[in-house]
Parts: sequence; C-alpha cells; structure tokens
Amino acid sequence: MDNTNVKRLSLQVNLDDFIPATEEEKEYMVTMRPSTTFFQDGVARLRKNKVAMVSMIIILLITLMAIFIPMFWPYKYETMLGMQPGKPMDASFNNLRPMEYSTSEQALIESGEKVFPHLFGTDSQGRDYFIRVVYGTRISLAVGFFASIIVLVIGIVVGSISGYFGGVVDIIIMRIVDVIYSLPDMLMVILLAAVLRQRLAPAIEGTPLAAIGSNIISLFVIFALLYWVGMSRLVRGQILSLREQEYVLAAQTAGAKGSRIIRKHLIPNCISVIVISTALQIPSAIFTESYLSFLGLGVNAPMPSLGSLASDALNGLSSYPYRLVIPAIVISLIVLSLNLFGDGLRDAFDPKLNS
Amino acid sequence: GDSAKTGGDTATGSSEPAETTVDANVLNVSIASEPASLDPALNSAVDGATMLVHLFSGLAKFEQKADGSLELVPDAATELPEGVVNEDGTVTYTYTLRDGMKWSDGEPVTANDFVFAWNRAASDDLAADYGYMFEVVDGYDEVAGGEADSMNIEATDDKTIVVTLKNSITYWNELLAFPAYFPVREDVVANESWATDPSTYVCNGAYTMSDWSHNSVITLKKNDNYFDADSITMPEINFYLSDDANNMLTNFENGSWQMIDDVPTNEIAALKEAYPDEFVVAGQLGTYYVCWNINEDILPEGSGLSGKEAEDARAEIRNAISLLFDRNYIVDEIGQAGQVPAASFVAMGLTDADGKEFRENANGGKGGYYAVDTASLQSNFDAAIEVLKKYYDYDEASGQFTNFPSMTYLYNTSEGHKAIGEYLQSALAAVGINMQLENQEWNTFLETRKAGDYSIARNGWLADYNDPICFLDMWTTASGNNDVQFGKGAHQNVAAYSLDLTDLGYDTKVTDGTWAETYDVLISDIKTCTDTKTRYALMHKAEDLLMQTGAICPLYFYTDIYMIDSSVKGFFSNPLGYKYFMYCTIE
Amino acid sequence: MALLEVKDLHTSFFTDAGEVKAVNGVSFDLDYGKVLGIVGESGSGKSVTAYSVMQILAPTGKIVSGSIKYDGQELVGAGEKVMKDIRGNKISIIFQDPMTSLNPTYTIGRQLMEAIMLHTDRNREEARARAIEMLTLVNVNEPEKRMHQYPYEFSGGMRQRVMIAMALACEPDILIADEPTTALDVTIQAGILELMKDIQKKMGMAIIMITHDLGVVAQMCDEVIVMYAGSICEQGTEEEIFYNPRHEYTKGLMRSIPTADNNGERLQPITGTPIDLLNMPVGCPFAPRCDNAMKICLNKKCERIQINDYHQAACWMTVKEAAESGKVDQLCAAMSETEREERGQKHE
Amino acid sequence: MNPKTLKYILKRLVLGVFTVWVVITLTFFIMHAVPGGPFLSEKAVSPAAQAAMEAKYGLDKPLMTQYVTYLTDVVQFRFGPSLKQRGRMVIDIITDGLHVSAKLGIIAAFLALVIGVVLGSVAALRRNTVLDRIIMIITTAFVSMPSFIMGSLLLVAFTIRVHWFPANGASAGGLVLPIITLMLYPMSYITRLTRSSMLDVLGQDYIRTAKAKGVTGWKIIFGHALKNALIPVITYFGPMLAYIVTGSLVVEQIFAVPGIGRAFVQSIINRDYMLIMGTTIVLATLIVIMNLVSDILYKIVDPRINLE
Amino acid sequence: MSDLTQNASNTPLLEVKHLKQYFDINMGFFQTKPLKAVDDISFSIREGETLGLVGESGCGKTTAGRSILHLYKPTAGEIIYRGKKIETKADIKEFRKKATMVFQDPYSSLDPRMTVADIIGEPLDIHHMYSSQEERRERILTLMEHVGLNSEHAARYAHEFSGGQRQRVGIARALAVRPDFIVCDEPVSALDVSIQAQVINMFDELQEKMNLTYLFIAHDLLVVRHISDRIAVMYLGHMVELADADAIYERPLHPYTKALISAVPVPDPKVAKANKRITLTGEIPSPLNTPSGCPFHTRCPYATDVCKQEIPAFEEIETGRFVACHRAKEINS
Ligand SMILES: Nc1ncnc2c1ncn2[C@@H]1O[C@H](COP(=O)(O)OP(=O)(O)OP(=O)(O)O)[C@@H](O)[C@H]1O
Ligand SMILES: Nc1ncnc2c1ncn2[C@@H]1O[C@H](COP(=O)(O)OP(=O)(O)OP(=O)(O)O)[C@@H](O)[C@H]1O
Ligand SMILES: [Mg+2]
Ligand SMILES: [Mg+2]
Repeated sequence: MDNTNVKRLSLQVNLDDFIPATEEEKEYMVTMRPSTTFFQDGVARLRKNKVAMVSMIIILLITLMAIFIPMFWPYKYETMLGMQPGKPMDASFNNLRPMEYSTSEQALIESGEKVFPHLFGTDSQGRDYFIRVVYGTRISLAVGFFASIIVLVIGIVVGSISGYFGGVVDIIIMRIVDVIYSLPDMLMVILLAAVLRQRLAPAIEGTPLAAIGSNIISLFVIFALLYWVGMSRLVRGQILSLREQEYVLAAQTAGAKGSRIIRKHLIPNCISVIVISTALQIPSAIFTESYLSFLGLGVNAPMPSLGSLASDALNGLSSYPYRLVIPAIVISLIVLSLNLFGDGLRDAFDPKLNS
Repeated sequence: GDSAKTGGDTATGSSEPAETTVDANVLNVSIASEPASLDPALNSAVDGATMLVHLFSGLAKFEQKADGSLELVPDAATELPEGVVNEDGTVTYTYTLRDGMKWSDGEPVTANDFVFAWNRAASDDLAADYGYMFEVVDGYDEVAGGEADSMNIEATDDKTIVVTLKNSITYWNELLAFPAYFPVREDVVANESWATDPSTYVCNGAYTMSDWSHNSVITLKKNDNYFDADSITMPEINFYLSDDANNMLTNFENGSWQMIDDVPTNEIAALKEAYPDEFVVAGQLGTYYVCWNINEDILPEGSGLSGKEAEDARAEIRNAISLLFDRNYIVDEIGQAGQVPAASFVAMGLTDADGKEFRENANGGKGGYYAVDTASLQSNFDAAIEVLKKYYDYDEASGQFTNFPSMTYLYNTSEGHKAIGEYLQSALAAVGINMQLENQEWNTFLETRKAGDYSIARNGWLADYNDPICFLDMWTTASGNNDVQFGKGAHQNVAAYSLDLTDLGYDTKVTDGTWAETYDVLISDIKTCTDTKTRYALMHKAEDLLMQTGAICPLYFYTDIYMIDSSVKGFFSNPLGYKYFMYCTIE
Repeated sequence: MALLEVKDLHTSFFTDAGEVKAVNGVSFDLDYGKVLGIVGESGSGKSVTAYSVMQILAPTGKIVSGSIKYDGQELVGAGEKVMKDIRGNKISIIFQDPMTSLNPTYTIGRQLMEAIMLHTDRNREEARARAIEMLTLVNVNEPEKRMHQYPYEFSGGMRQRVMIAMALACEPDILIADEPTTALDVTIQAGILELMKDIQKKMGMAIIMITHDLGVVAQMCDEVIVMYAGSICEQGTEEEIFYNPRHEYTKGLMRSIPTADNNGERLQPITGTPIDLLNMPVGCPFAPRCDNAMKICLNKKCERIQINDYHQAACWMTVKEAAESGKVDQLCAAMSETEREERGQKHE
Repeated sequence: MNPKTLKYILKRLVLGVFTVWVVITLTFFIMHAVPGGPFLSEKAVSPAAQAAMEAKYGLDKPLMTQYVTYLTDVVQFRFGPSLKQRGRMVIDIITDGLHVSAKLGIIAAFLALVIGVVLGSVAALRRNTVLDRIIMIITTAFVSMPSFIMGSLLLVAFTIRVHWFPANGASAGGLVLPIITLMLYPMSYITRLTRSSMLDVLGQDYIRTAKAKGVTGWKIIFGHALKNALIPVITYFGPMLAYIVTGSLVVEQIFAVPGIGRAFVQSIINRDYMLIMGTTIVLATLIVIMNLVSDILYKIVDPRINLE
Repeated sequence: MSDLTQNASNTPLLEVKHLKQYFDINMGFFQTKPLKAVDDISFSIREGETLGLVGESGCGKTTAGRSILHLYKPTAGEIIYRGKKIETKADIKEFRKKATMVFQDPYSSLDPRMTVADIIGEPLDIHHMYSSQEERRERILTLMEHVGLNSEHAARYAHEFSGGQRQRVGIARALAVRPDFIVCDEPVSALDVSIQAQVINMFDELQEKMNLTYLFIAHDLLVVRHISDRIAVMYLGHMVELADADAIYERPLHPYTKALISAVPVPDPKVAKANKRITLTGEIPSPLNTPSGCPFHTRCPYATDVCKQEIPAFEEIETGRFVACHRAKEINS
C-alpha cells in the first residue's frame, strides 16, 4: 500500500513545486484592481442603472429638442398662421387637429406643393401647437434650471455657514423655516411681480427677459427667497455630520482654518448630495411655474410654458383634450425622468446608501 | 371626428335623464361663484342681482310678454304713474303699495321700508358701490356727502311713497327694478350680517332663502307670503356657486344643472353644434374696448411735434391703429359668443331719443366711427398705413414700420383677454409694430390702469341702466373711471379740442380748449339738460369728442351667453344680464 | 451524530461588483457542551458562516452549496417554516455590536418577551416572569424596572447582557456568539465572558465563539477553527492550535501578537495586505502573504490534512514536512483530496 | 405626561406664538405693500364712499396703528369682518371653508398615509422585483403630474366620459375625485419615503436580531421595522397635514369644492385684508401645531429623541 | 534633525500640569452643565519616550490627547513644551508643527475625495513648507517611502487601500511637518491583529529613526505594554496610576489597575484558564455625574468612607510610581 502510494505520489508530485516561491511570483498573484475614483465608481454604478440611464437620455433628448428644434422648424411659436396684413384672418388655421391642414394649405397641397404638417395641430389662434410645446418645454426647463441654480447657490452659502458654525444660527434658521413655510406664496408673487415690474421693466427692456416677463423673474426671486431653505437645511445637515469626521479634525490638527476646511473638505464631500437635490429641485420649480400659470401669473403671453399651455388647454378640455394631454405628458416625462435620474444619482453617489 | 364624438357623447348624456333623476320642482342653476353680498343695497354684481330679483319685490319688475319682449310692470306698487314736473324742474312721483304685502317673517311691508332702504343705500355710512344709482334723486348729494340723513323721499302713510327727482329722466322706472331700490326693513338690517344667513335673511319677494351653504349652494324656496305667489311656477331654485367654467359645463352635460351662465370659450364651437337649442346668446349692454393712456407718447423720436399738433397726430395714429384690427375675427373666432363688432363706444342696445339704437345714430348718423365689416378691412388697412406713414418710417418691401416705439398691452388674467391681446399683438406685429403683452392679476391691474401706469390696456364697460350717459360721464376729468387719463397729467394742459353747442341753444363755443373746458362742460350740460332730444344730441357730441381722441378703440359689444336645458320653459333674462327663473317650469 | 454538522458550506454574495465568495467550503462538527472558537482576520467569513447556519444573510447573500445539519435535520433549503423554529429556539446568536442590535424603539421587556412568546406557549405573564428570570441570570440589577426601559438607557455591557438573556431565554442547544465582547472594555469583557462560561456550565449548551482575539479563545474554547479568506485553514483542539500551529497563517498570527514573551522585541508581523475576495488567487489564498510560500502554493489550494486526531491544517508546508519526515499517509490523504476535487471540477 | 414633556410643549408653544407673530407681521406689511386695495372695483366708487369705507374699517389710519389694532384684536381672537363679503365675519368664512377642506384633507391625508405606508413597505419587502418597480414607477409618475392637470384629467375621465361621480363638490359623491386628486401626491411621496426608510431600517442590526429570534416575514416589517421606518414619514406627515387641511385652490376650483383654499386665493385677489390675515394666521398656527405634534409623535415612536 | 538631539534626554519634552477639559452640555434652553471629560491630570513626557495611556472607554483619553494639542481650548491647566508654556495663537501655530496626531479610525480620518498625495501634502500646504511643486512631490514621496507605501499609490484614493495601508497614510500625514511629538489615539485598535503588528513595528522604527516622542493611547493593554516605556492609567477623567510599563504589569498598585490587568485576555490557554480575574461590579459612572471623593469608589472592592469623601492625591509613592489611592499602601503591603 505504501508503495503504491509512493508511486502515485511520484507520478503526481513534482518536488519542484515545493521550492520557495519568489517575491515576484507572489506579487503576480495579487494584481491590484485598477484605480477608480469615487466619481468613476459612481458613474459606473449609474451606468448600470437602466432606469436612470433611460431617464437621462430622455432628459437630454428633450433638452436638445427644446434647444434646437425652434432653430429650423418652419413655424414660430407666436405666429398666427392665418394672419395676412390687410386681409381678413384665415380662421381655417385655427383649432386644427393633429396633422390636419387649413383650407389654404389643402389648396397648396392639391396644387402639388409641400406643406409642413402640423404635428400636434394648431391652437385656437392658429399657431402651430408642436412648436409651442417645444418652446414651452424650453421655457419650463429654463425656469427649472435657473431657479434650481439660484436655490443651489443660496442654499450652499447659507447652509455651509450655518452648518459649520452651528449654534444660534441653527435655531434662527429653524424659526425662519417655520415662518417661510407659513407665508402666503401667492401674495409674495403678486407683490414681487408688481414691485419688480416697476424696478425691472426699464432695466430689462429690449432684452429677452422682457419677453419672459416680470412674473417669471419674480418667480425666480420667490425661489431664491423661499425655496433655499430646503437646500440649506440639507447642506447644513450634511456639514454637521461631516464636521464630525476625523479628517476634519486631522486638518485642524495640521492647522487648517475654517474656510479651508469648508472649501477643501466639507463642500467636496457633500457635493454629490447637493447635485442630487438640485436635480430634484428642477421638477419642483417646473411645478411652481405651472401652478402660477394656472393662477394666471406665469410667463407673459404669447410666450408659452408647459404650465401655461396646460392651463390654457383646460379651456377646451372636452373638445381638444390632447392640448392638455400633450403638455401634461411632456411635463410628466421631464419631471419623471428627472426624479428617476435623481434617484439613480442618489443611489450611485450618496455614500450613505453605498455602505 | 373628435368633436362630433364629444358632442355625441354629451348629447346622450343629457338625454338620458335616468342618470340624474330630474325633479320638476327643483331648478338647479349655476350663474357664478359666491356672491359678495345679498344685501340689495350692497350688491354690485349681476349674479347677486339675479338672486335678489327672486328674493325681493321692488316697486317695479321685468316681465316677459307673450311675444318674448320684456316689459316693466309694477310689482310692489299698484301702478307706475307718470311724474309731476315741479317749477324748479324737479319731478315728483307718488307710488301706492299693494295691500297685504308681507315680509318673509310675516311683518307687513310698509312705505317706510322703501324710504329707509333708499336712504340707507345712498348714505355714505353704507358706502355701497351702487350708492350713486340714487344720484338722480333730489337730495342725494347731501346724503352721499354725509350732510343729510334723508333724500327727498317721503312715506306719507304706510302705503304711499313720494319721491322727487332732480330732473326728469327716461329710465327712472327701470331703476325701480334695480336691486338697490329694493326695500329692506330697519330692524332686520340693524344686524350687520343679516344678509349672510338664511335665519336672519328677511325678504319680500317671490322666494325666501332656505339655505346658504357658503361657496357651495344657495337654495331659494317659493315664498307663500308673496302677493303674486300664484303665478310663481318654480317651487325651489338651487343656485350652485362655481367659478370654473369647465366644472359648470360638466355639471350641465351630465344633467346635474339645468342652466349655466358660463362656458369655456374653446368649447363654444362644439357646444353650438351639439346644443343648438340649449346654447343661448343674449344681448348685454356693454362694450369691450382697448384704451390708450392719453399721456403715452407714441410719436417717433424726433417727430418735432408738440402741443396741439402732437396731440392731433397721436389721435390720428391711435385711430389709424384702430383700423388695423379685424373685429369680425375677434368676435367670430376668439369671442365666439355672438358678440357684435363695435364701431362706436356706447353699447349696442342702448336706445336713442327716437327709439332707434343710440349706436345707429352715432357719428352723425353714420352708425359708427369706422366701417367694421369684413369688406372694408382692406381699405381700412390701406388708410391706416397711409396715415401711419406720415409719422413713421415704412419699409415698403416688408410692409413694416421700423421706428414705432414699442408698447406694452396690459390685460388682466383671463383666457379671453389674453387671446385678444395675442391677436392684437399679432396684427400690429404684421406691420412692424412691437407690442409686448403684460398680464396682471385683477386687483393690481385695476390699480395700474386707474393710475395710468400703462401705455395701452384692455378695458370694458357694462351699463347699469339703459342710458348712454353711463358710458359717457366716466370720461370726465374727475371721474374715477377715467382710465385714459383725460385731462390729467400732461393732458391737463393740452388744448386740442373744440366744442360748439350753439346749434343746440347753448352758448358754449370753444376752439382748442382743454379737456376740462370741453368734455367736462359737455357732460355737466347733459346732466342738467331736461329736454330729451337735446340731451341725446349732446350725448352724441360727447361720443364724437371721445372717439376723436382715438384713445378708445372699441372692439365689440358684449353678449351674454348661457346654456339652458331645453326642458326648462318660461325662462328669460334682461339686457342687464339678470336671469329670471321664477316663471320656469320643467317638462 | 454531532449536534451540528456543517459540510462543505459555500456562501456567496451577489453584488454589483461580482460574486463575493465569502465562505468557501467550511466544514465542522459541534457537540453538546463544547465551545468552538472561530478566529481569523476581519473579512475572513466568520460572521457569514454563523449567519449561514442561522440563515439570516443579507438579501444578496445565498448559500450556494453544502449542508448544515442540526440534530440530523438538514437546514439548507429547509425553508422559513423550519428555520423559524430553529432560530432563537434551538440556535441563538449574540451579535458583536450591542449598541445597534437592539431595536431602539421598543422596551427591553418587549424584546425579551417576544422571543419567549414566539417559541413557547407561555402567555404574557409567564413570558414576563421568564424574561425577568433571564435578566436576573445575566446579573442585570433591578430587572423589573429594567423591563420598561429602552435600550438607549442602558450601557454597552448591560445591553450585551440583555442580548445574552434574549438568546438564552428559550434554552437553545447552540449559542453563537459573534464577537460578543469586541465593542466592550476589558473589565466589562471579562465579566461577560465569565458569565457566558457560567451559563454554559449550567445549561450545557454548545457555543460557537467567534472572535479575532486569541486571548478570548484561549480563555473560553475547547476547539478552535482558524479561517482565512473564507476557508478553514486550521482546525483543532485549543492546545494543538496554540502550542502546535501548523498553518503558516496561524503561525504568523501567533508571532504577531504582543505578549509578555516578545516584550521589547520587534513583533513579527504578517506582511502584505488582506485578500480581496473579488480577486481570489488560484492557489492558497494566503500564499501572497506567506513568507514560506512555495511554487505549489501559488497554483494549488491545499486540502485539509489530518495532522493528528485533534488537528487538521490546510497548508502545503505540512505536506512538505510530512514528505520530509516520511509520513506518507498524510501525504496521500492530501493528494487524494486534491485529486478528487480536480476530477469533480472536470465533471462539472 | 411627565413635567419635562409638558415644559417642552409649553416652550414650543411659546416659540410657536413667536413664529406666528412674525408671520402676521410680515404678511401684514407685505399685504399692504401689494398694489390695489379691497375697495377697488372696475366701477370706481366715489371718493366719499371710499373714504367712508376706509374709515369704517380703520384703513385710513397710519399703517402702524392699524397693525397694532389688528394685533390687539387677534390676541383677543377677534379676526374682524371680511372687507369684501360684507356682513360676514372672517372667523365664519374660515370656519365654513375649513370645515370642508379639513374633512377633505384629513380623509385624503390618512388615505395617503395608509396606502403610502403599505405600498412603501411592500415595495421595500419585495425590493427589486417587478412589483417594486411597478409601485415605484407609478408613484413617481403621480409625483410628476401637477395637480391641476391630474384633477382635470380625472374630471374628464370620471365625470364626462363615464358618469361615475358628480362634478360638483357640494355633494358627497363629488368629494371622491377631489380626495383622490389631493391624495395622490402625498401618497406617492409617502410610498417613496417609506420604501427608502424601510430599506434603511431593514439593513439595521436590530432587524437581524429579530430574524435571529425567529421572527419572520410580515412580522418583521410590521412588528419591528415599521415603527422605526415611520420616523421620516412622521416628519413629512405633520406639515403635510397642515397644508392639505388648509385647502388646495386647484382642487377646490376644479371640483367646485367650497373649501378654504379657494377662499384664501380669492381673498388675495380681492385684497380682503382681514381674510388674508385670518387665513394666514390659521395656516401658520396649524403648521406650528402640526410641527409640534409631529415632534411629539417622533418622541413617542423613538424614545431616544430627547425633546429639547 | 540636529535640534532634536540636542536636548538632554531626561528633561521633559512636554509637561502637562493640572489639565482640565470640561464640555458644556446643553440641557435645554440655554442651560448647560459641565461634563468633566478630563479633570485635573498632570504628567510629563521625556524626549524619545513613549507614554501609554489606557483606561476604559469614555474615561477621557482622547480628550486629554486633543487638549494637549490644543484642539480644544483647555478649561484649565498648562501645557509646557520644551519649557515654554503654550498660550498665544502664535504659540499654537508653532506647536502644531512640532506636535501632531494619528487617529484611531483609518477610514474616517482620510478625506475620501482626496488622493493619498494630497492627504499627505495637506500639512505641507497649510504651513507652506515647500518652495516648488517639485519639492512638494518629492517630500510626499519620501514620506510615503518612510511608511512603506510605494510611489504608485500616490494618485490613489484612500478607499482603495486596506486598513493597514490607510493607517500608514495617516502616519505619513502626521510626519509631514517633521514633528517631534505625536499623539497616537488608538492607532491600531481598528486594525486586524495580523496588520496591527506591522503598524506597531513601524511606530517603533520611526521612533528610533526620528527620535519621536509618543503619547500612545490604546485600550489594548498588550499593545500598550509592548510599545510603551511608561503607562498612565485613567479613570473617569482622572489619572489613577503612572509607572514603568513592566512595573505596572507585574505589580499594579491601584485597585482599578489591578482589575484592568487581570481582565486582559492572555493568548495562552494554560495561563488564561488559570488566571483569576478580578471582576468589578457596578457600572462606570457618567462623567456628567461624577461621584464625590475617589472616582473609583463606586466599584472599588477596597473602598472605605474616606474614599467616598476625599479625592485622593496623585502621589509618587515609590520612585517613578504615581498612584491616586487613599489605601494604596495598605492594600499592596
Ligand atoms: N452583505 C454583503 N454583501 C457583500 N459582501 C459581504 C456582505 N456581508 C459580508 N460580505 C463579505 O463577506 C466576507 C466575509 O465577511 P464576514 O462578515 O463573515 O467577515 P468576518 O470574518 O466576520 O469579519 P469581522 O471580523 O470583520 O466581523 C467579507 O469579505 C465581506 O466583505
Ligand atoms: N466634543 C465633546 N463634547 C462633549 N462631550 C465630549 C466631547 N468629546 C468627548 N466628550 C465626552 O467626554 C468624555 C470622554 O471622552 P473621550 O472621547 O475622551 O473618551 P475616551 O477615553 O477617548 O474613550 P474611547 O476609548 O471610547 O475613545 C466622554 O463622556 C465623552 O462623551
Ligand atoms: Mg464578523
Ligand atoms: Mg477615544
């Protein structure tokens, strides 16, 4: 038995195997994984999240369409197609259903000319509804985007200062929050619209801002005044917890000052949370705009926003339901995508959920 | 395709009464949202007035004759006598009340209740919006100024009311049917909130208020104490309070409500088709117009004009711009409610001395200040361009003016106003005139417009009674409704108006006078004029003067649209927009 | 038949980054009244082994293969119904961190009584009495009053006592203690360990003591398993492991601990960094850190070799030593294991 | 209740009064700074009448005096008469409106809470399954639709296309759609909130402890996780209830519900100063109280929280 | 380095005199209560020495370390560095270049958004300790070499490293300013036993190479004993015993130290099973409510009435042996 075993051994065991391995060989075994940064990690996670990626593509598509389509579309958002100077309006352009043509256009088509279709029809004033929706999207996105930027800036500044210095500042902020939540927004919007009209009108005359109107500018200001609270609380909370991290203490040990710590350690570490909630802020701005449009305090006519298109459509809800449905779908799509994308961002970048 | 389907659906919806059991004894209507007040003296809204005519019995009321026309008949009064002209030009009327009239709480109605109510309504204590409706009564100025308690009205006994007017007026009997002239009882109104709760609400009309669930529904029940109760055919009316046209329409279409006073404009086309019988367009005494701020300088930079020349030029420009608008389009495609294109300011439906419509005699009998038919569109346009070319640079190739200063059109939040604004903007843009639109919320808008803090604004006016003066006296310098700012600001010193009344027996002859020297004088002459014919001639002159400034650009005359179920019979409304349901029956 | 038999247990976590093979063929038996120590560095799969036995793995975790028999009953794949009766009743566990392992929103009493009422047909009152009895057993003073308090009102040592009381309330056959004292101070740790020993003597249950502190093992255990990278590298009676370690990792571990003996000298640390489970080498997982690694270590994983009746180790060094000292039996055992494995893989 | 809690509540109430006072002050001055006024109407009232009205309501006095008078009144719970709805007292208007809005709001809020918590828990328990995905996408979609659009679409769908419900909020059946409209947003929000906090809690050590005790399935969720997972929901629910109870203009307008939301917006449009102030005070008070209530609930749910 | 070696080795490098560190704890609306985290401790550290600091969790070890470095402003007491009291801001700034800290948690003490190079370079940036980027880079690489990291790690982020490697980064950061005194706050307790030895060895080596002085805080008594020359034992903010490492091990004098030493698990089954442990009863009192008299009397098996009333003095009862116990002599004789 021993013999057979030994034989088998000699067949199988190569005594060379039992000589010590070199350092290189050992090192070869453990190849370190390629270097990834926190950001790369997050992006990788994000890219695996199908819902978030689809949402992002939708947002990008919508944004690109909103930016570029008006540049080459044959119709303009404010042009009443039936308008001919000195002649009666051609009312057959009004209230076209999707893909319908007015009488004059039908005549043109019959005579063999090409007429660009009205994809979504026209509105009651004979304006191409598709381009109005596109333009409305542009305005709503811009409103959402800029309002969020304002919130972002104010929120970060107030939040990081109060978070880092804490104490009484915190108490005051909590009271301000209570107050701000209870102030009637609408009153503020009306007041600001009126005040800004006087103050701003001369300043913005002739600029594109004038076409948007003081209501929307006051909307931005309202955002700045009222909605920063959430963001600054968020930033404050983040900073309060980051402040306790030992690397902050380490920086202090090395002699770093408050400003350096905020800049180099605190803000970079809560930036992902900030970005995420900014992404989620955009929908809230779009909502506020559409609510104000519902109250008639939205963008200046004839400039459309998705909110104003939808609220105008209420006026013909039974006859032309698609005029509500189309902007409603676009709003929902934008907001839904932003929400889902924001969720995806959170999952990918929020270190708390990663652990 | 789709619209027919909507029509089809809804038609079946309304023709299937099985879904909502229609009770022939209850009429469900919705004319507006919560009325601000149902105190007859304080009410200033048409919807409130509609409810008040059901609740109160004034000296006179409207009734529908067999031929469908309206007639003013005595109500609480036994008859509507002619007035007696006194030496000083004042006119005295004496009314006798019917016997046995009772308040809804059983107390008798006395002449004193009327006297009290009228003095109360006119008093500055109450500060009612419509206090000025008593302006025609002798002694009003003292009462309104707080110097006296009582106008020249007297209850000589429980049944007799004697009232003296400043001068004879044609529309006095109509005023008697106006809610402000309805009686109230002193002990009832001593409670300031009497008119907000059915338990304290005491009235003397065809109905009593049985329930008021605020912001939701007001229920009126037939008043058996009403002297004419027998002819009241509708036992109960529910006034649903809603301010959302979509909601109203939905309720109408599913048969919950039999009459609604508002519909979403963009549904009108479909509704007209689906409900040819139910969709009704009625006349209304009002004008929708655009007003300019007279002080807004619209001349191009460096025009070199000043004083009268400048004002004349501006007037000419404004009038020319008026010609650029296609009023038929506005009416047919935007308003869609059977409105009538306006060529003059005083509304359609107001009568002239000769019984014809005032507007037919406007502008020296031309029936208007512009031609507003579609056929004249081209010539109007050409004429306007010719005029504007005098003042502005015109690029023939593109057909655009290049140096017209940009303006802002102010309107208050509403779909309809916005649509019109957009049309006006487009029409001007077509010739290179840049007009921004600015939307303001109602109260801000009123303040801005009254303060003259605008360049061009949407405006509208509804008559309170059938007399053109209510369209004309609002433009005097001191009037609170002088939104155009005539005679105010820089315009105060603009001497650009002429007035010659010599042919009417006045010695007024002003050339190049200011607004105060011309228009204000003219209006005060009208107010004191006792001769009907002269008075109307003066009013035409006033309108001429007004239109000459170009500051008022009438677009159309209002109509009142509503929908009423075809099962409801016996319904009518008056030109002021009051709806009468008491004689209705449901089949 | 042993009370608990674990055979060739493989447990993996299926994460975004890939399959983490946290436990890689662990086998051991446990008998009544025995204390089994599991040591090994952080991440070596000690806790996962314990959780696998209880089947309380995180949702991404799964027992891939192997068998766990409790009293002859197969637990792998037995389903929630069976496990429900096992957990807390037959096998109980105490966790490392008493601070977070108690539900902060319920009173101590409620949490104690829950387990009792779940597994016995005691009514509320009886469960209460039993809970108080248990608290007394673990030396919590004023147990009646304590029943109404919340965990946050307790100190760390007290909470750990509560955890023990909870685990023992149903008189389980096996108590798994997953680093029960790591979060505690030495003086408190001493008390807890003392307590556990007492109770074990009283109740006679088996204990699996998971720790990375060799001192604790030395004090408590009868038998020791040393784990590295998800597999058992050495197993034996306490004395064998401490006084006669055969696996290079165990040896390194012993050398690197500061003791009275090596005081003043340099310690002899294990070099290198712990293994990345996502990036496991083919051969012996310890090879990259092993000072005596041989070529075969890099290519082939060594199977457990019976050193003597009380000792097994999975190290090529033992094979080499055996070869040198002519202990062919051991050698053969090792080879045939390896062979079997290779063949098995081919068949798959 | 122990004296410490009582003291805390008292302190919070004092702070709350302070907050309300700040809100009153800000609103008061903002309101007067907004152009327009209560007695402005299309047909101008004579200056004498205007002056009389202003004198009647004390609006002719200097702003500071008005402010002081108003505060003195409010302290005695006198909210004054409405300036626009002559003869009605602000308190009556608010009571009427609040009655309806609160009924609607409370039903909607609690439905939202129950459904949201259940859906959220289900989604968390069945995480990453199709069910979870469906719940999440649907609720996210509800959060993505402005309420006036949602309301209008519901109106078209259920009262015009099929006549399931009356369109008028004056009747009981008419409250179904407004409640649904009101409910959807908070419900979806609560679902999302519950799901994420539930997932968070399910990862906690004490859940592992419960499992190790032999607790399984739903008992883990409802017996151990829910209470902890509810904490963020509570913080959201309090203020949300305050908002929803004080009415939503959109829903009330679309469905003709006689609630306070509409009255409030109307009061702003009408510049009914008294009503604006009254409603604002009610809203602010409710928010303050709800915040306090949610903090106390917080304490009840999580005994670790030190009410300080 | 020359100035480091100049001093005679038995003049203290650092003296701590009657250091007190109280924290104000909020007890609600603007009411505070002092939490006596460190209550009157005194000791000195000689140059090149390692002083171990042990004690139960929460007894104030970390706080003491941080107060010494003026990370908290001490409530009372003096820190004297090389004979000079640290008082002014400028003193502190200077002191920061000579005295640094290594932290317990190698995970949270490294900023996750910074590369290893930037983490190590931060003190250099703050104190402007280089004249060119080139020099900065070089210094960082030298430091990394010192602690056994290779240069390719420089551009990586902390989360890519194992605990031991991270702790090396933390040590390199502490060394960046060329300190001569380092407070090591439980630098190895978060590490695996197998890695722990690497780090301990490194501390040893660096001390030799750079003539460093350590205040070494730990709760693992085996480790402390291994690395320290002398050991100080703290209890509830007070220092109860201070002596040579071996002496304290072999013959603890204070009752608390006795209990502590006996509780240490020894990794040797025979010894461990034979050991008699002194188990303490009772809970550690909260530093918010310190007992009167001797802080240990609530758990002390030898406590008498004196202990309940008087705080024992921290006295040298034998040469080099400081104890704070009324009955030290009795119970040890
Ligand atoms: N939920 C999980 N998802 C992914 N990997 C996990 C999970 N839980 C544990 N692991 C991995 O499984 C391996 C073994 O973990 P385990 O907790 O059993 O280690 P341990 O030996 O108990 O270590 P410690 O001493 O730190 O408790 C580790 O590498 C860990 O990263
Ligand atoms: N910044 C602070 N504010 C308030 N209290 C503090 C602060 N830092 C520490 N404490 C308190 O001071 C006491 C001593 O804490 P310290 O961290 O110094 O203890 P330690 O001995 O280091 O404990 P461990 O071994 O757990 O690290 C503790 O009760 C702690 O809660
Ligand atoms: Mg573990
Ligand atoms: Mg510490």
